[in-house]
Amino acid sequence: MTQMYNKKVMEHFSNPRNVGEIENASGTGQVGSAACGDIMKIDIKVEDNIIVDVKFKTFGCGAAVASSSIATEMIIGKSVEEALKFTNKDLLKEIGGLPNEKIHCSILAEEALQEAINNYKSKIK
Amino acid sequence: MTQMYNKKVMEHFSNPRNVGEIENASGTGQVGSAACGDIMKIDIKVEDNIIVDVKFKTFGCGAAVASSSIATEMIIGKSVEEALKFTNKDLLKEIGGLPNEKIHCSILAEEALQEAINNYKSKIK
Amino acid sequence: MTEKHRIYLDHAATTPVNQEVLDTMIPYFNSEFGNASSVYSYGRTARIAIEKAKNTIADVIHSLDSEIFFTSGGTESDNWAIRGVMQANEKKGKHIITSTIEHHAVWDTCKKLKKEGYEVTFLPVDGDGLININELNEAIREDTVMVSIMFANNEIGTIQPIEEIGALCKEKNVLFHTDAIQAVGHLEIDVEKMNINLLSMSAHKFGGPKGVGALYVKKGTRIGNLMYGGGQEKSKRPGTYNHVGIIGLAKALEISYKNIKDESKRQLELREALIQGISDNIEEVRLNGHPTKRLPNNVNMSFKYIEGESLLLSLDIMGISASSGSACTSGSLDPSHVLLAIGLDHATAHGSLRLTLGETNTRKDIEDTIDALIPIVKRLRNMSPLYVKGEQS
Amino acid sequence: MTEKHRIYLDHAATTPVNQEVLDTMIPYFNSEFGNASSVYSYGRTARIAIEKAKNTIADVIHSLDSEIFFTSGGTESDNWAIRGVMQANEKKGKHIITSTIEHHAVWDTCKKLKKEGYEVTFLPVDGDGLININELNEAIREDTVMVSIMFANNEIGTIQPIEEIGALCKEKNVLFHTDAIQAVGHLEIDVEKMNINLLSMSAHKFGGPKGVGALYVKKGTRIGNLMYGGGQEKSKRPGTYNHVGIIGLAKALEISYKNIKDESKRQLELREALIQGISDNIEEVRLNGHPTKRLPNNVNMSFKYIEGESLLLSLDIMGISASSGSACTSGSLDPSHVLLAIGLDHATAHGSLRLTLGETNTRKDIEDTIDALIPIVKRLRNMSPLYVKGEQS
Ligand SMILES: Cc1ncc(COP(=O)(O)O)c(C=O)c1O
Ligand SMILES: Cc1ncc(COP(=O)(O)O)c(C=O)c1O
Repeated sequence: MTQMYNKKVMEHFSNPRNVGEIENASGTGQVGSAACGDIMKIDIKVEDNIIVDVKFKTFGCGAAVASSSIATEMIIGKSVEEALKFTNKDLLKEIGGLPNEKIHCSILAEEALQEAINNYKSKIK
Repeated sequence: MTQMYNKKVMEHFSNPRNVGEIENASGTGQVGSAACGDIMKIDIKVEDNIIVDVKFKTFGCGAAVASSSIATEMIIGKSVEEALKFTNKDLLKEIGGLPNEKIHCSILAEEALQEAINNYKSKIK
Repeated sequence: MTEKHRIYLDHAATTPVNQEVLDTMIPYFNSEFGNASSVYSYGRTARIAIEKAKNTIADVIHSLDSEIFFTSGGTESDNWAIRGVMQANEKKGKHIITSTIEHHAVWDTCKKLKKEGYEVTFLPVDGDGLININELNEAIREDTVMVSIMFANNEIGTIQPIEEIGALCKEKNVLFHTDAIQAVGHLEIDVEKMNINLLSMSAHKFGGPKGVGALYVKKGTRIGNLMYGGGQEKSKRPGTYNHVGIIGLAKALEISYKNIKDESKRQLELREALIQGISDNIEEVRLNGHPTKRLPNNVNMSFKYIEGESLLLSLDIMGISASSGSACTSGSLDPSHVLLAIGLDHATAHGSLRLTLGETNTRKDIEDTIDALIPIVKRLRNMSPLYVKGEQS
Repeated sequence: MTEKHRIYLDHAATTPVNQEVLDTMIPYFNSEFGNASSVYSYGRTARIAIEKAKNTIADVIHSLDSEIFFTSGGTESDNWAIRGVMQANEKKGKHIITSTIEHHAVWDTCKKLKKEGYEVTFLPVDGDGLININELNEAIREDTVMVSIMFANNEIGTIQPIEEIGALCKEKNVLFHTDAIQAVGHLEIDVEKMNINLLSMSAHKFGGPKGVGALYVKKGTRIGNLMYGGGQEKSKRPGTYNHVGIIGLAKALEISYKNIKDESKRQLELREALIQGISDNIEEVRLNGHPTKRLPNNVNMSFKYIEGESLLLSLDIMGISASSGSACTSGSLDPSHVLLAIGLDHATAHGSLRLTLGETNTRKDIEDTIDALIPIVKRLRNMSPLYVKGEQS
């Protein structure tokens, strides 16, 4: 049953949550490259050490879009420390699994988020 | 359409003419070997230089049986000289063709007949 | 959109089996099922059907019946043609010329041969996907055994100058194989006039069943086996005849060529309408492949800033089946080698969409597809970090 | 005898497609026809069906789903298993052991490898067609890569001591391939218990369609490709999936194993009745193959003084389909290498008849066959120059 998406993936692909950008974002992370076929950009807004808003833009396949969408949902409301612990395993669990050759999309989401947080941290230092 | 027999071949295979042996035959010819899967034995009875009777026995495939049967029919009534001119081409024409890999059966019939005639000639010398 | 309204635009990947073809095949599954190599009656019926099938194919491509060999599909035909000829002609040399836009069945076979010590020249193509006949001429050497250039490309639809290639190969005394898997059933083919020595076809690309193909091998061509076994196909391609598949292949071919002129004209008009409709309504698109030397059923376009699979999935949700590059490579991360070979950058290559027409497609399908594409592209672009202009518009 | 009364006794050559199997296949020809490698919905349905098919096969032979690869039939499975393993394991050596009674798909592949510089040991068999496990043990060398011994013979029905061979190969650390093309669907198979590394099967031998087979490849087995191309089957066996054929194969397998114990007991009783009936009524006959270690559906007998094809044709006229030796070699002049390997002289080998049962055969079929054979043998013997005793009787 590889090479196929489950219902949840398809639902998030069709109605992705939190698409867009945050003006004056607290932090921004962008990973991937057009050459590889996937780019993910995540903006976060942090207030009192809590991630109060996340927005994403993704160029990529269905799994990339759905991973971005679910990741943003999972992160909103978390503290910066909690968010730093977020890994693609959590995402895969929440998403209900991805085809083998699409696992890297969940990793991209993890990396984009980490980069956004690091970007936020570097700014407040 | 190779590997298949026409109606005439099947008819002669099912109802072969002149099966058997001639007691005190004027000449006998046997060619082929069990190892090759085909043995043909032809007996002829010659009276006043005319082949008045021919009988055959054949161990072999459908084409071998049909070739023997048709050959005997073609030869009865012929003079010894006429019979010596008989070739597998005449047989193939009469029979309406054989699959490529069965052409050798018509050659066997020619050879068996020639051997029977030679046998007859050697006796009367 | 209900299932009834699905629009299938991926005929280059595979086609449904034509109902008339299926009806012809059915009795052979269990009434006339005999082994075609047997001497008894059941087998004879199968055998006659196979001989008739060779005759049908030979009539279409202008060959002799005895020059047609059945295979398990396009991949086997390509592998057999190339490996079989290269191995059997080592006395002449170990050099083969092919192009940079071949299907993987040819491309990967050549790459494997290279690893085994053969020499391979991969001839480049221009921006439209055409090889250059002068470059081919220069590439041919003393030790060149064969040229393998596809008839028409499966991704971008470009049709090569087959007759010129054939003439050149004849003049230079090298063998010419063409992967005609996308051409058979769609274009007129004359192996005699085109000087083709070997030609691959696959039934499921023109309304026949999957798992059966054919290789035309011109009389006198030295070719080794890909497989060894029983005496079928003069021992060149052993294995119990898949006579049901063979009957299906021949019937599908016969039907395709019955009114090929009209049908290909009809599809060509739909193709142009589709290209026009997309270009008129969506910005920053480009047509991939040659504008006119092109399969009548092929549209391949790149949509900037978006990625192909998202496009496919979105269309699929709307009931439209399409493809991004070659169906065979879906799931791989690299963009299609064909799109790169015609000079596209990676991002643009990733954003390509292939729409391939079939005989059941109507003008309404084309209109519905354009109507579906416009908002999908807009939505995906708005989601794309690469797209800035017109954002949130 | 009208067509209705035909008695088909050549199931080892090929079987009719079971009606339930055909009904399962039909919708996939043109409703669910999509390319199994595509991302869109049509393709997904085909993909799911293929995964399910792997699961069905894996359940029957006790393997993992991921160890099943689809091919175009038995010939390809055998060729791929042997060539693929030998090429991928050259570091260990170039020696392969097989038997003298293999099907041509194995036999000719090995002979070709020999020409290419590999070393092949052809293990002899005894008068019943069995290999000797001690001889096999002695034949295994340091550089032996694999042993390829068939599960059950297609001509004489003899079943090899597969579990012993598997155990020995495991102990000696050589790979074990078995051509189980006649066994699958008829005997219980456990690749785990039997220590089999590779196993070939072909759908049309057990009520499935022609042109589709499978190769079981144990996880971790080093094997190269026979063909190159797209990414299907983890790139090990490229080419658009023949999903209709695959679905047919799996369904046929499932049906065969549903009540295999009862059906095989039933066929075994018919087999014994046929052997007994012939032996009791016709003089100078011999049973070829092992009397008990034998496929439940196989009868192979030699009739002295007569030639096999005449026997077949005569039976065919009476509406009975049978075979003489292997259907694949019909039309060849040499007698079957299997019959020679078990010690028959040429004449006796030429006079062999194979009758192979299937699930639709009844006791009446057996009686009718015996009744037909008696006068046919008499007639042919009377026509035979080799037969003297009882002439014209
Ligand atoms: C140009 C071309 N060559 C080869 C193939 C391989 O054919 P098949 O999938 O029938 O093996 C295809 C289709 O997949 C093709 O379009
Ligand atoms: C034992 C055995 N091996 C291999 C084959 C070849 O299988 P296929 O004809 O399906 O290619 C057959 C049947 O013909 C067979 O009986």
